[in-house]
Amino acid sequence: MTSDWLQLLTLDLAVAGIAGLVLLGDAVLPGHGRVWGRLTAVLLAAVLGASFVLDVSGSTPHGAYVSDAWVLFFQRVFLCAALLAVLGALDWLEARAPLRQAEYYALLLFSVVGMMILPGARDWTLLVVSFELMGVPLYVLSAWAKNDGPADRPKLAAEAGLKLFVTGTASSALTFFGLALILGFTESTLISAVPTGALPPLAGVGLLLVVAGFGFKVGAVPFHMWVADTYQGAPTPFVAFLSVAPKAGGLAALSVVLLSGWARQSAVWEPAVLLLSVSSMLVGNFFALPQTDARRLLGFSGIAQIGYVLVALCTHTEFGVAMALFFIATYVFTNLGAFLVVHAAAEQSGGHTLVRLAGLSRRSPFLGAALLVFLLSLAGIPFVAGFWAKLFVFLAGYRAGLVWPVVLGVGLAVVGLFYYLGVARSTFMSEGESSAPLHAGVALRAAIALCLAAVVGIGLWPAPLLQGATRAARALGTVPGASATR
Amino acid sequence: MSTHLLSLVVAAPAVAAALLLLLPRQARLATRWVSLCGALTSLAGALVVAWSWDKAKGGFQFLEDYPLVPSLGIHIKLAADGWSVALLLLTGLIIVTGVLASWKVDRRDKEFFILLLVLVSGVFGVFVSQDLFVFFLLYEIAVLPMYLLIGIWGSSHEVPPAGPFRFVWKRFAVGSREYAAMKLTLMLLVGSAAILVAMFVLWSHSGARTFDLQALQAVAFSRSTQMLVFPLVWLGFGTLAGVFPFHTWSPDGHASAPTAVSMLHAGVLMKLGAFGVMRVGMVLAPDAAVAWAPVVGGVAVVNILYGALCAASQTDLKYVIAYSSVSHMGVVMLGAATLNAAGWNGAVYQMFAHGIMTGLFFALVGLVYERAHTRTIARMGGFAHAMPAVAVCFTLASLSSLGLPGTAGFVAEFLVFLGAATTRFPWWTVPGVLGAFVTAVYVLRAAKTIFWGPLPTGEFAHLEDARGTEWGAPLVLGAALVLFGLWPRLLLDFIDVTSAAFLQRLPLLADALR
Amino acid sequence: MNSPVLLGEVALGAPALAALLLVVFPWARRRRAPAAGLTIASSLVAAAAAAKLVIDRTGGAPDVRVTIPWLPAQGHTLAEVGLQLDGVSVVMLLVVTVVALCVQVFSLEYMRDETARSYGRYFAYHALFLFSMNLLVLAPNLLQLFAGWELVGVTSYLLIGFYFARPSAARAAVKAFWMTKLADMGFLFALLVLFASTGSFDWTVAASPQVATAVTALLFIAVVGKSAQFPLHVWLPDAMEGPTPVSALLHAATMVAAGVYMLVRADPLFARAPATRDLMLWVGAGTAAFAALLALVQTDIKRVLAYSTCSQLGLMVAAIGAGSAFAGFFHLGTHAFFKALLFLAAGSVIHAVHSNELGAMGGLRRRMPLTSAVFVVGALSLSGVPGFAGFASKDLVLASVEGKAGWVPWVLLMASAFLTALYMGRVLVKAFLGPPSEAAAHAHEPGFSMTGPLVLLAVPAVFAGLLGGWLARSLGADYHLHLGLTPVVASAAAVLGLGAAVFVFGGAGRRVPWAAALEYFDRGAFVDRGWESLYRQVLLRVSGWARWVDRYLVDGVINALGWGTLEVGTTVRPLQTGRTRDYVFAVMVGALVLAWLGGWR
Amino acid sequence: MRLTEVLLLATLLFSIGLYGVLTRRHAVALLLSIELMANAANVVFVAFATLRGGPGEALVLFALVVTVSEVAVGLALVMLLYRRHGDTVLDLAREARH
Repeated sequence: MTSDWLQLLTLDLAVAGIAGLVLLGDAVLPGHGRVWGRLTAVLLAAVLGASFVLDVSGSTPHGAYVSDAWVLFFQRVFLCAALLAVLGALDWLEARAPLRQAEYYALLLFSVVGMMILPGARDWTLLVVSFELMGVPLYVLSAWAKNDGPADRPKLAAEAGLKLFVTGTASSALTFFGLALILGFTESTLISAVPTGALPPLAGVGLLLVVAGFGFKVGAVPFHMWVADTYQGAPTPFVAFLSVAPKAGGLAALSVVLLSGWARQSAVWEPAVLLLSVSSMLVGNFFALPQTDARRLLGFSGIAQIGYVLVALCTHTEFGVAMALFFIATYVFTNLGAFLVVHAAAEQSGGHTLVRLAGLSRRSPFLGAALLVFLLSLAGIPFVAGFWAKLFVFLAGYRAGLVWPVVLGVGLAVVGLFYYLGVARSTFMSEGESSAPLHAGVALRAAIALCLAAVVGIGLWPAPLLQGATRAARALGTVPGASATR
Repeated sequence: MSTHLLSLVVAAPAVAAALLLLLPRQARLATRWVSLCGALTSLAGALVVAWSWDKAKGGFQFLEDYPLVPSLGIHIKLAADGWSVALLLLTGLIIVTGVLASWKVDRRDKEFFILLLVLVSGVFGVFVSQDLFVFFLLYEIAVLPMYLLIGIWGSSHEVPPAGPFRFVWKRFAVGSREYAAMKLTLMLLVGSAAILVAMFVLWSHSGARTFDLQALQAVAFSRSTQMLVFPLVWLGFGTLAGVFPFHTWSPDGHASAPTAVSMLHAGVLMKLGAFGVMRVGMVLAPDAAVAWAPVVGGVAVVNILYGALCAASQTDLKYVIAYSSVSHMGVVMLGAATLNAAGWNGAVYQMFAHGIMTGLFFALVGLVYERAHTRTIARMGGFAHAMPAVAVCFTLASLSSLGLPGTAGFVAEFLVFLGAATTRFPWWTVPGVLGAFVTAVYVLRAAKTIFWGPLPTGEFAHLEDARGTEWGAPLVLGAALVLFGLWPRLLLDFIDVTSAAFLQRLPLLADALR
Repeated sequence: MNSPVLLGEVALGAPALAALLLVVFPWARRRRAPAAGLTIASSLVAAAAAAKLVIDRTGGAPDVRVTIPWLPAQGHTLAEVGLQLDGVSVVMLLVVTVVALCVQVFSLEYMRDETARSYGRYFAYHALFLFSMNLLVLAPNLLQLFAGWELVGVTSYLLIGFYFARPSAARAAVKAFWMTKLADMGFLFALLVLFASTGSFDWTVAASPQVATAVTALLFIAVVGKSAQFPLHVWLPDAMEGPTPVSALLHAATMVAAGVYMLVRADPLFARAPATRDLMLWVGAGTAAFAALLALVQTDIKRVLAYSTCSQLGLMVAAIGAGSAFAGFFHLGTHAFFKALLFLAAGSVIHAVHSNELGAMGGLRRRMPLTSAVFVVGALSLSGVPGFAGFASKDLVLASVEGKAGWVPWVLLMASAFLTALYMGRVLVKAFLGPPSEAAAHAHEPGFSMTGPLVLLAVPAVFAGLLGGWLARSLGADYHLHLGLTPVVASAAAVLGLGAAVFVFGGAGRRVPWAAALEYFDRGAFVDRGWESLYRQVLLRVSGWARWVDRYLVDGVINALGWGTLEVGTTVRPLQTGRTRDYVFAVMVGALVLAWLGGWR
Repeated sequence: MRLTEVLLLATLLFSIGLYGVLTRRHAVALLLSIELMANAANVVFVAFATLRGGPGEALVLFALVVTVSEVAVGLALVMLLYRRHGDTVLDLAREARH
């Protein structure tokens, strides 16, 4: 089934169009910075809406790009993340960098375009290029706060950008190197063109180097070192986006590569991914424990979360993938929301440390409650989305026979609770320096409220999202691996 | 009969909590009344359940079934068995009186009531959930609000560093409310983690991939599966039931918690743990339950005696009561370990009796603390002059605590001991009964020191008796203690039907332990 | 619903209702008339029902036993509660209700100085007590008997602690409860053993000798506590901290006799356990003599009577140990009347002179002739002077131990009979004869509500002995008057004792020659000291250890786990160096590991 | 046989680049080293394509474009580093750590 590629790429092109419009519009009509943000938000919402209406399914003639439930699932997740990130950044950008607003949105959107192509890419070329398209704008945005904030912030901004950039380019070099090795043993550049039979060692090396490159993007240990530092230096509304969307993108890339075709070679990659998973869980949780800066804490916690979701990927079963999708979708809302709350609080308390968050629930019950919900979701507490997410990935892992990683994960989830509750302790139990009421802008509050609604909604009624995730996983299709029912 | 009766019971407090969210912060009286109405609705529902539950029919009644995650076989399936009836009543009584006892919470009262009601919805849910998964889900809901409830509204006290582990004082403010809240939450969630793993094992070995408790009950799990599941469930739920040595969250937690929270936590939540061990562990893994019974029972008697001994030398009144809970929950676990009808009836009855009794205790301690501003027993004295009603109710609770005939505590303890005496391990009763004696020593000494003695002067000269809503807990719970002590069949008839049903399926149990 | 059951229910229900009403309606409890009225009316009703039951019984009414299931298990009945109306229980019921009624009426005036609140509370306790005692008396099985047993223990605790503002009263109340509760563990174990081996709580159950021995030995432990036998007797003298009418009712006539009553009830079980009976014989006889000896040196009139109660209970226990339950029960009945009489009379005296001390009394016979007269009647009865009720029953007791265990118990009991007469003579001499003391000079006879019960009780204190034959018939026991060694020696002991008392204590400040030694023993209270150190040195110390272990070891391990986890976090933290090159290094190490996994493994 | 040698060459290039990344103090040198690493991959692409007829040839172009864009951003970041710290020594940027 082939179709017109323009139709397949409708949504991607629409987002690219918005980016172009914003960039061009700002050039033509400078000085109307805030308009572009609102326009972006509205148009993104429209695209998101369109994703539910338009039929964009199909594939290109040679199968380099497909569009199906799998792709749509991710595209909606990315669109949601982008929309929320834009809403969350509106007031901040307006206040801090009124002249560079359009730039910000455009860069963000370019990255989103990369992400949106990623899950549908079935050709190595398309995959790596869209992967890089997703990545490069992030380097720039990380250093966005170059002129902004208190004295140490500009320094931190440069540092955030550089750390992300240096580790990122080193990783992409690895990806290319690995890809080069893979393509030496395949017939075509299609990802599904997998050498049959025993994999030549060099191809195996290549595959895992590619995994390493993607692992960087999701922040898996040991490719995670940039995470906390970049989160600390980059502007928080952007970190909200950075901490979720590229991770989802990386996960999409990993899934596409490892499962559509290479599932047959799971014996090669499964131990490696499992290793990444376990080390991420361990490192993420233990490094998060002593953190005193909310952004670093959430950074390490995100690493741990990636560790959990990789367990589900290791199962390379349709069930496991569905659970991973469910996980990453809830994670997007949860972590984005958490960072936006931290941002809202920090904007007025002058810092992101836990001490500065003290008394938040008194100063703004809404923000306090929202943060609590997000933390509980991250910790995996019932009736918020994260509970189901964690449960499902563990269930998938357990069902696939990955008993010890699951037990470890369950145990480490308790360690996680220690620091999540630590944040709750400062926001709810400690008295802060100031008790003045805290006001966040309408857009920011709306973004937080949307996240909150999603997290609570999924928590109360997980079935629809689960259904969607299952459909998406089925669409991706996995080669029924030998170890699916181990 | 309405088929939505159980959902009403479970949801009423949560709905009240949602309504509270909409109320303005200043509407203090409305906050309380909405909370009370939510609690009363549940209690009324529980009474209707008890009234119309057909003892002759037995089994699971008032069945409701809503799919939650159908693809994984997760349903919200609610039904009441005989045990549920007793425990629903308990929860209803405790939450109503708990709300009344919290009438004077003045700091962030709206949040307080919201959390309290959410918590209690979870408790109600656990007792009627017939789906293991939802059981666990609601169990977590019942456990977690405790963190904030203790952390925000709790109280702190000093614990001097000592012992081989004194280095931990560098990191933890041992004794502070934050510490207590964190320890409680973490220990209980470690337990939850064990339960979760056990659940996975059951789910994946059930063949049907279902969480339905009745369906799981019908599955004959292999012995090795059972031997894996049971200890996980025992320790997981047992942590909440205060099983030694995982009980240490309980004294600090209960001592730090505000009154209503202590009432609920010691009164109802610890029962969730024991209920879980019996309902999930013993019913689903009977062979393992038999194999592990010596350990479960042995640890239970350690609980009874050790808890009582620890209580006997506490100087802080709340700690006395808190350790007494550790001791009394040992009675529940001992009853569970007997695996016979007398023991199981006793265990469930003890859940009820101890819930009422300790609820009453904590309500009174809160009342005294509010007036005297101290919980140090030695500093008090002669309070009966000024607060006779409190003294009477405290004495009543003490008597139930030491197992006096005519109070609910006796029926429960006696049944448990009877059950234990007819097992292969009759010696279990020795530490059990000794524990009851030590209880008599410390509760009566506390009652004597606090309430008896010359008319107090100085700072305690102007104490006063219970007033207004404060009467709620003493009257209701005190009356319940006596009523259910004199005529235990009010509840035992329900409990026995279910115990018998569970035991009848497992004739091997009686033989094995006899 | 047949009539005896209804009467039994009335006897049980009337005080229960009174207690319930007084609890539920504070209004009634806080006023004198309603509180006292309700309680006394309920006692009256109960006493009337009891009297009707006894009369019916004399008319040949059969034993009645009704039970209802109380504890279910797997659809069956585990335990029952109900009523047992047979000879022993109805007679005991009558004794209890009549004495209770007398004591309550007496209290109307005796307690008048209390505040209205305390007054009401006092009567509410009394109603509760009567209910509990009747529950015990009418119990159809050991379980219900145990329930009543514990409940009377609680009312005893409440009533001893009635003057709770007095630290000594508070201490005495708690001590009494602890000591009896310690012994009651025996009862509980007995129930458990009995049930575990026979599946029943009935005293008629056919238990094997081993089981019967175990059960009865355990039951006897409880009796030792409740009936204040050596070495658990120490709580009884202290219990005199309670109001005197309470001492009369609970700690002389009825509650402490519950132990003996239980022995009578459970006699079928004891019959299968000769070893336990031997033990009872020795303990009873020993206590009888030992307590009588200590009674000699007491200066507090109530403590004299308290030790006397110990001693008399020892007599009963010894009789039952000797195999004559009837003798024990008979003495229980007569003792209830004359000891209640003695206590109430002592109360009348205390009321008049505002002191318990014998030294403050003296020469009261002129100021309080009626009280003196009834006290003398009681004393003579207690001493076992022929013609009084005490003689008849004591004689039976002494006869029952005749020849048992090489006559030693007999000698001990006879000695105690002599000592009884001696210490009662001492009280008579010190309190009622001789010149009036300062306090006694202003004493005067109390009002009718106090003297009435005294007179009422004096009647059975004299004549109850005549009922022996009737009682034996109605209980189906063997009873015949006999003339032999025992009655002669006993009469002689009584008369000699009284005479010796006049001789020994006739002058002011006279004491028995070995008084110093006894006083030392009493003050040193070796037994008491032993229990106290068991409490302080063992229980509290172990408890202190447990507390420390829990806080610093058990909890310490858990804290240390948390600490360790945090420590891991802190320790690894510097690995995040902040240097970009280290980050790249990590990436490359990771890539190498993966490459190794991928190809070169 | 020539394939092995070319692959060794590529690995050598990559390693040299890596060595540079890990040892060079200055950010500009670091960028150069990264270029080396990326080009090692290109050598492999070409080697496989020409010696074994693999499909990777076209990818070289894409890789080049991507690397160039990356380096462009990287240079901007180095500028930023220089502006904020007055030097291009990468280790100056280690405020965020632990």
